[in-house]
Amino acid sequence: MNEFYPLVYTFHFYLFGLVALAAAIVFVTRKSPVAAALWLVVVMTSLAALYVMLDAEFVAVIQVLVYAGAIMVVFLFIVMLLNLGTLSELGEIRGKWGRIAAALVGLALVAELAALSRAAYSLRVTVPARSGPEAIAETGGVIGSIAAPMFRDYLLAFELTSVLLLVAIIGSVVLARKRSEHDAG
Amino acid sequence: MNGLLAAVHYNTWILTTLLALPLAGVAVLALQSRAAAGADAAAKMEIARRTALALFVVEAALSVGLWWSLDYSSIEWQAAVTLPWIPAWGIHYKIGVDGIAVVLILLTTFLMPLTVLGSWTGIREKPFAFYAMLLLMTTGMLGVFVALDLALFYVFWELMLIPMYLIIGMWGGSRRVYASIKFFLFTMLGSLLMLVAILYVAFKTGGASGVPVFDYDLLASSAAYPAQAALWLFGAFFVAFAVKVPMWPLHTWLPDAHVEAPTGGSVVLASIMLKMGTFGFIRFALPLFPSAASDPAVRTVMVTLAVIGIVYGALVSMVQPDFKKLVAYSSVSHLGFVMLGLFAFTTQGMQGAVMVNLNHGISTGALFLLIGMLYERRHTRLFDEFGGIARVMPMYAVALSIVAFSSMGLPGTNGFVGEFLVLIGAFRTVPVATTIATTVVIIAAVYLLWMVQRVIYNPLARRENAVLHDLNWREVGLLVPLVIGIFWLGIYPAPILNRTHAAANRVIERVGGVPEVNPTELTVRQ
Amino acid sequence: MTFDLALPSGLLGAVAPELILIVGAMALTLLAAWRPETDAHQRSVGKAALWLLALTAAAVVMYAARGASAAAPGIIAVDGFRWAADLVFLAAAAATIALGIESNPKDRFVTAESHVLVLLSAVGMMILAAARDLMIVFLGIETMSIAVYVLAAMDRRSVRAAEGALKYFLLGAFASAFLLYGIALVYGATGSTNLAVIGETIARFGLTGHTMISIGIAMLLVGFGFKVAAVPFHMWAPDVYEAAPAPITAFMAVAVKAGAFAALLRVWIESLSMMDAAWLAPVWWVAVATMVVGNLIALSQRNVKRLLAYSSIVHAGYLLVAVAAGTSLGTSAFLFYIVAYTLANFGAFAVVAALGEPGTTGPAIPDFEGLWSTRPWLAVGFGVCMLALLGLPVFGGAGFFAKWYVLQAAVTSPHGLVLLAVILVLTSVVSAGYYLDLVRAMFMRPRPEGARNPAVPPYTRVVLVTSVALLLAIGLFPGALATWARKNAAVTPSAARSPFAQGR
Amino acid sequence: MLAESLALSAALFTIGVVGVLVRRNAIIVFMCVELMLNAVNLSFVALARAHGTAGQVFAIFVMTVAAAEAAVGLAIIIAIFRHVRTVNLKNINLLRG
Amino acid sequence: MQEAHPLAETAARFIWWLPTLPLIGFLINGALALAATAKPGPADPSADHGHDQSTGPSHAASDSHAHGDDAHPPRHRFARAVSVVGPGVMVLAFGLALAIFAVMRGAEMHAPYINTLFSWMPVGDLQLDAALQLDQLSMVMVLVITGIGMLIHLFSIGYMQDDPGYARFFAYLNLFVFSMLLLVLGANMVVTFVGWEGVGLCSYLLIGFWFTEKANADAGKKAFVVNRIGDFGFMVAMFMLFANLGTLNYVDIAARAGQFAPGGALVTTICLFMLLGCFGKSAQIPLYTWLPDAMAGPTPVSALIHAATMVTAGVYLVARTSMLFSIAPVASLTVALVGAVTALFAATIGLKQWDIKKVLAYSTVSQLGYMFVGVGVGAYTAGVFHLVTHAFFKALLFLGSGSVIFAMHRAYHAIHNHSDDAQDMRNMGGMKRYMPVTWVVMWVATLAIAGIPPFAGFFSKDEILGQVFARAHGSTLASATYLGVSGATVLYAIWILALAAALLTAIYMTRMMLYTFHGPNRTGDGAQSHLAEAPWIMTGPLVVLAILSAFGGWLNLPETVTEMIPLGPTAVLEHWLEPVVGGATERIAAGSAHTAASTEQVLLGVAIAIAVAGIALAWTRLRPSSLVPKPLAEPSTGFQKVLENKWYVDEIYDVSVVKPVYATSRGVLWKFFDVGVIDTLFANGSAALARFLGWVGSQVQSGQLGTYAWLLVIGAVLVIRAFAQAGG
Repeated sequence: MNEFYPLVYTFHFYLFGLVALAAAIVFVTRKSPVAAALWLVVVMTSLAALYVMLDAEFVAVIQVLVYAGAIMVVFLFIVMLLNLGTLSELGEIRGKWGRIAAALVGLALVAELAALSRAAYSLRVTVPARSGPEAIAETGGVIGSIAAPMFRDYLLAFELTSVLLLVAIIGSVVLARKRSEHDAG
Repeated sequence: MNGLLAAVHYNTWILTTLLALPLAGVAVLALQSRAAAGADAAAKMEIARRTALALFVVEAALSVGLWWSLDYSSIEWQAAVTLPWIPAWGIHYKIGVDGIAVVLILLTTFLMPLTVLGSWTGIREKPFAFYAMLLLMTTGMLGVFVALDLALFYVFWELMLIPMYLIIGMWGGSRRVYASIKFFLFTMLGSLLMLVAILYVAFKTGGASGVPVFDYDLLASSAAYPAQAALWLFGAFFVAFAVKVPMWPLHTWLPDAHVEAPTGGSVVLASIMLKMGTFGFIRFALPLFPSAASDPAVRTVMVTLAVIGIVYGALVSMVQPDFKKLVAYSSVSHLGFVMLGLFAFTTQGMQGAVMVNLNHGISTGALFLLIGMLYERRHTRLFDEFGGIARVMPMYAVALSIVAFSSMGLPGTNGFVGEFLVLIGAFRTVPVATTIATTVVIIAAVYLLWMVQRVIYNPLARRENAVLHDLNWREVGLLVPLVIGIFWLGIYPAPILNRTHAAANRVIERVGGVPEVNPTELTVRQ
Repeated sequence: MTFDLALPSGLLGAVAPELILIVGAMALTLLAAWRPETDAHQRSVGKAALWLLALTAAAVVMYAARGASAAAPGIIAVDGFRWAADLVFLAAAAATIALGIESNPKDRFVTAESHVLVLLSAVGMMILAAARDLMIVFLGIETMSIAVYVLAAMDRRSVRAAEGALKYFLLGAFASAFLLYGIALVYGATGSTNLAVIGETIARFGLTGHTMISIGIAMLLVGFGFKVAAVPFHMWAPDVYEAAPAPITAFMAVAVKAGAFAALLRVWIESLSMMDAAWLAPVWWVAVATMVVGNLIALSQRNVKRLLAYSSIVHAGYLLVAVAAGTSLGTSAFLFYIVAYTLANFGAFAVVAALGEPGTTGPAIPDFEGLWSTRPWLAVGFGVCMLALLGLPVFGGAGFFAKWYVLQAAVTSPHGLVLLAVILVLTSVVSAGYYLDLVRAMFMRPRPEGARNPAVPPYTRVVLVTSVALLLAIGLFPGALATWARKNAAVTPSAARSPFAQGR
Repeated sequence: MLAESLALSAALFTIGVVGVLVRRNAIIVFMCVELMLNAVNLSFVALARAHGTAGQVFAIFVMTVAAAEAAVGLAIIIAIFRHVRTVNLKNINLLRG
Repeated sequence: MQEAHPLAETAARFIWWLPTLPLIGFLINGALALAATAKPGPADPSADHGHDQSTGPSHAASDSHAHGDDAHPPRHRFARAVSVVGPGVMVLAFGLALAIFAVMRGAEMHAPYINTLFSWMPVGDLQLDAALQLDQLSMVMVLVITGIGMLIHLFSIGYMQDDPGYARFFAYLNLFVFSMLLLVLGANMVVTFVGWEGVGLCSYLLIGFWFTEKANADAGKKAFVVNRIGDFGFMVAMFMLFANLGTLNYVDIAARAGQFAPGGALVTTICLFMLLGCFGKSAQIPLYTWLPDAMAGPTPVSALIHAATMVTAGVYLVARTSMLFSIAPVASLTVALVGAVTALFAATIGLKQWDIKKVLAYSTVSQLGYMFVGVGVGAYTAGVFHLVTHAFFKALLFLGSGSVIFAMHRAYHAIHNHSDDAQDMRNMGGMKRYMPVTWVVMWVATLAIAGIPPFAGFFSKDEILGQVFARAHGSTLASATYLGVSGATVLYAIWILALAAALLTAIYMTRMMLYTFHGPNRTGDGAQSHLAEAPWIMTGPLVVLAILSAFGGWLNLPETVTEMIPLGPTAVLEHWLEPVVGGATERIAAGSAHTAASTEQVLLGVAIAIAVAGIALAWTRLRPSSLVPKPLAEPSTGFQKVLENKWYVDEIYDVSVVKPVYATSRGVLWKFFDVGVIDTLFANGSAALARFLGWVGSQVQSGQLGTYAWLLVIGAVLVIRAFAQAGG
């Protein structure tokens, strides 16, 4: 799969990749939940950019709209609601040794996962690369190319997500609801 | 007799009936306990013990026919029944007996009514449950003796565990909880390893067909595993049976279990349950893995452990301050004789082992009953508390003396026949070990006579002993059959020996032992 | 009955039982929200939920009886294993609801929605049992889990419940991420998430040594390990089980585990197990660690729910042995085992629910002391369940043959798992230490002064009696269940492509 | 760019894991999990170029799941906050042993 | 049997009645004994036993010192019946024995008559029958047992008349006779062994007859246990025989003994193991210590069991298995040597004993040593001959002493003296005035045992000494090498030891007679007046035994004597026993030159001289008048003290064997290994370890979500590592 990529493409790819990486590191080291949440939004947005570059425009849009938008807003909303900016809540990061240990475990994990990128070159799958504008056009445009698998191959999964959301709705309603007098005692 | 039995097709239903009757009895007791819910404790006890006694007497009466109805010279299974049980797994309800099994079955059915009588007044709490446990255990024990399917065997084998555990734990002495769990864990550890071995054997033998073979006959006739595997398998069976026997050094659950168990529990435990272990060797461990069993190293280990058990049990028994503990350790010694006899691989040794099994069942059962009688009167079992009670309990003294001498192996009593046969048989193949084991005739005399002396002889120093009642008619009645058994087996054991001969020889041939030696061919070894 | 899964109608037909349950659950949601939270309302919703489960079960049975099958392998399986597992989930859900109807007021939450959530969670499980696609597996697991996260937090008055739910949720999400990553990597390596395709691709291209597939499977294992509470991914289980109301704990211990195992079995056996003997080692070690650690820690537990939590960890270890066997015999062993395990656990939790007092995290061992003298049948029932979990024949009923079956699977495995079988039995000796502790408390100790002897309410009683009766019956005549398990072990191993001989 | 994407994905995933390990604020821990899901999504999308758009569909499903989890998870966090007035996991350890 | 045995259709076919008669007696008397004392308890034994409080303790107390101390206890309820049954069966048995004897005398029999009763242990090639064997040797034993047994039973009627255990006593005595007859009549070693152990049992029961005294119970136990040490040897010998010959029947052993290499290690080992049994039963060094203690039993028991019959079983067994011993010279020499050493050793102890029965006990040990010397050197007839004469005079001595003790008891009892010892010679003295009959018969027995002609002991003892001397001059024994020493040397040493023992025997017996019957009476003033001769039922048997002791020598008059004085037929017993032991004797004596008549006469003279010297020495040196009653006696010192304490052998055994075994069993095996290692360390230890590990595990379960996540991640890293490796 040694495709040729224009330099500008490569540059931007690396740029957004580095931004995402840096933002992620900043995200986990922020004491304030609000700051952390905002940095996470940066990560997500960068990823959205990468999605575009990976020919997944629709996913990128959803990423910005749903993820960086809706979900993270809810997070921020909760952080604000609970007023978690207090000092006691801020001193929650583990101590030096905890961080060092975590870094070590992280390194171990990365070392293991690093093999993945090498492995990518050796993928012996012969599925033709169905990317690029032509392919997209063939399969019905940006949306259409997604619609096919989603509503044909993965129809069941799609329907299942509705059940999942139903569960989530019932669950969050039940949990967030004010206590009734029956269980108030 | 034979004609009558044949006329009612006795052989076709007897074994199953023997297994089922106690279970039916459990149901009866459950119903009765419901019905008697409001009654006072004494009435409950009365109902429960009468029902149990009646059931066991019927059981015993039914089983007696086995004495005549079977062909003991045949090497075919007698009274055999085969029905599918779990066909999906190749498991059958296959039962049948040979001479050795019949002897142990009769021992069981003969002792159980006596056990009930021995518990007659001792069990006041929750009598229904107690007798139900005894009944359940009976099914388990008989099941082990008749099972010819390894899966079925295993089920029966474990079936005994819980009733005994509860009997010790619910009706036992002060350290009953510790003793019961110890009993359970020791036994379970052994049997679970055996379970793995059984499965392995079944599937290895089933082989390409894919259906596991649990059928005893097929396994015992085909079994050919790699030598290494056979050793491991034998080892797994060994642990299961050795714990039950118990062989040194896996014996330490026994003293605790005996001391804490109520009289009935001790009797069943010593007289019948320990026999499961030795029977397991005879029926399963040896014939299934003859190559491992006859491996010189294995045999050396077995014989060594047996002899250590014999001597060790006797020596430790000698210094026990507690009546029951003494008898418990003496069991270790006695069962060591059985193991020695088994691994002698001679006819005399094997049949002697069966005899010792039987004798130990009778003698030790009687001893525990006697201990129970004393305990009911004095609520202690420490020798220091007794002395001189032959003065006030002459009948007790007579019974205790007879039983003690039987346990010691005095000629004329059953104990001698078994011990003698084991030793004379074992001497042919393992002379040094046998000679060491023979020294136990001395130690046995020491501990048993000391026991007798401290209980019934010596000055009648304690006031509370001076007012003891002698045995009542119930107690006399339950001891008389045992005493008769002691002398019968001591003086005229030939009927038993003739009945176990073919079965014993089959095992010996399987392990390549010395079934018969023609004296004229013997050359004197210098 | 053959469904063409490529057609929407065929797909619809193939998931009809799930649909019944989903639609019913939606209706019940409305019903639940219809009226204020009263105990009577909760009861009626609960009863309706039971009927719904019965209906679903009827559908499942019908499908099973008609021998429903798929025209071609698709995104979901239409086979006996699915129906068999479904019945277990439905029974577990029914038992949970039955216990919950009576336990909710005592645990001071009377939310009718809890029943609905149980139903929806059951839907997730049914999907899991059917899934032949990793994406479906993921969605099924999430459906099941999210419902259970909520159920764990259901007792809103209890700080413990909230804490338990939080731990469960955070760790659950964390583990899900691993699972998902695993799916991504497997997808990356094979180009598909369909189990059959994965298996074929691995075989065709000899991917067994490929880093991406290896790490992907490892991640999958981590994710499943978490859901089934295998060591070292088990840490959430005791805390959550202790905190949740008894019926919910039972549901988690039984149904959630069963669901995760059903999926794991499919994934493992349909596409992975026979590929590379080296893949066995991690499973082997996880199974051993689970059996050993679970049993040891259980020894020091006093709270019975917590004890049963560790017990459930242990049983996950035993089931992992069946998984490790990697044969269809392992699958049928799983089916048999899960039935026995379900019965024993629900029997036990019925008693725990009956004995539990409001405001506590459930009864402790001393609360069982002398139970035999005041509630003999309760004690006997609980005792049977303990012995079943211990795996003793006759008295433990089906529990024995369950273990027997797993051992069979291990012993016959082409991987040669005899040592694992030996470890299994050795650790189960340790388990006698705590199971018998309860038996001993009930039967060998006097009832303490002032101990409560609560009456056992009718639904709880039904659950207990049914469980115990079935346990004992199966214990004596396991043939039918064995045949059933055998017949429905239709998860076909990818053994045709395997370098190993096909095991049974 | 597949290899780079996968590497980035792995790195982000690891950062998420490390975050879960070092943070004790329940919400931040949860956000770390979200980061991990995002990392996986990147893998899906990247792999989709090799294997077809199904990977993109998976990414969308994952987002749905993330949303559902967020709803329920935040509700649970609120629930615990009601009881102990904190979301610091260090202080939430009634259940142990 | 190819043709009918000459005894087949004669009275001998009733031989099984011989043991059966006493067995019936045992059953009847036993039943009576139990019936007299037993009182069944209430149906519920744990019921309150307070209601019996009044009778209980007093009943127990009254029996606490049973043998006739209390104010005329009523006679046994069934005394009359017991008095008929107990001795009655003995009379019948003796009659039957005589009848069979008469038949045998007329029959020409070369092979023993075997009477098979039933198949006992048919196990493969081991076909053991319950079978009796009648031959000349067993006939002799049967006559001794039933004859002397009968006399002693009769004596006991008087001696035990006041004892509350009267019926029990006769039951045991009958049982003993039964066992003893089984022992001598057994056709195979196992049946013999039944009797062998049976007599041990009865010995145990009778020694501990008054069991409420701990000392008595201890003595009984000791007897049994020491005997069991011997039994161990017997059993091993049986096993070896069976393993090598494939049979245990005496007839077959005799037939197959030729398979053994003469003098080989195997047959020697077998014989040595068998010897261990004989030494135990017959109280030889090192297993003799039980016999003196056994005097705790009633005196008739001492007479019957511990003098006349049971203790001679060892001698009998050696004679019975002479076909083996005769081809094992080393074993035979061991027999003789141990016998000789024992004879001397026991005699030294006998010198300083004060208890009249203890003197006799050591005397018995010493005389048994003589018998072993006899059978050891292959003079089986001589051994058996001494066995028979010893049975006469030692039974007489014991019964006589019993008569004295009976009188002493009655006297003490009459004045309610419970403290003084009725058996201590220092409390006696001058008894001849009160008990003339006893005095006379006792002197007869004393002269007999000392070896004064023409009393029985002289002939038998001289026979043995002569044979030892003869063997030293050429026999398989003399030519064998014993532990590096030539057999002849050993035989000479034996001869000298035996002579020394004979001297000491004369001394201590005379001492006993002097202190008991002569000199002043030391019983005490009050009691003195109550001393009286025993009733006729007791003195009658004494007189009969005295006659036998006096003329028993006629059974086997030596040629040397008959050549000089024609007293009667020569060597009757030797001819009688010839079919049984003749072959063995010849085998041992092979190559011996006939001792010259003159040498034999010199030897005779030496024996007589020694006996006379001993008596004279004691008579002149001992001063009965200087004795003081036991309570006033000063403790002895020096060597005397060593002798009085029996060379401290009991103490040495106690310290070197008994205590270490007990200490090891308790301290090492039980407390350390059983309780410590297996239970605490392994069983409970592993349980505790499991619990501890569980506790540690539960501590890791800290409740901190961080910890959980950590473990999860570490687990994940490990699993990934494992898979990656698998893949890599």
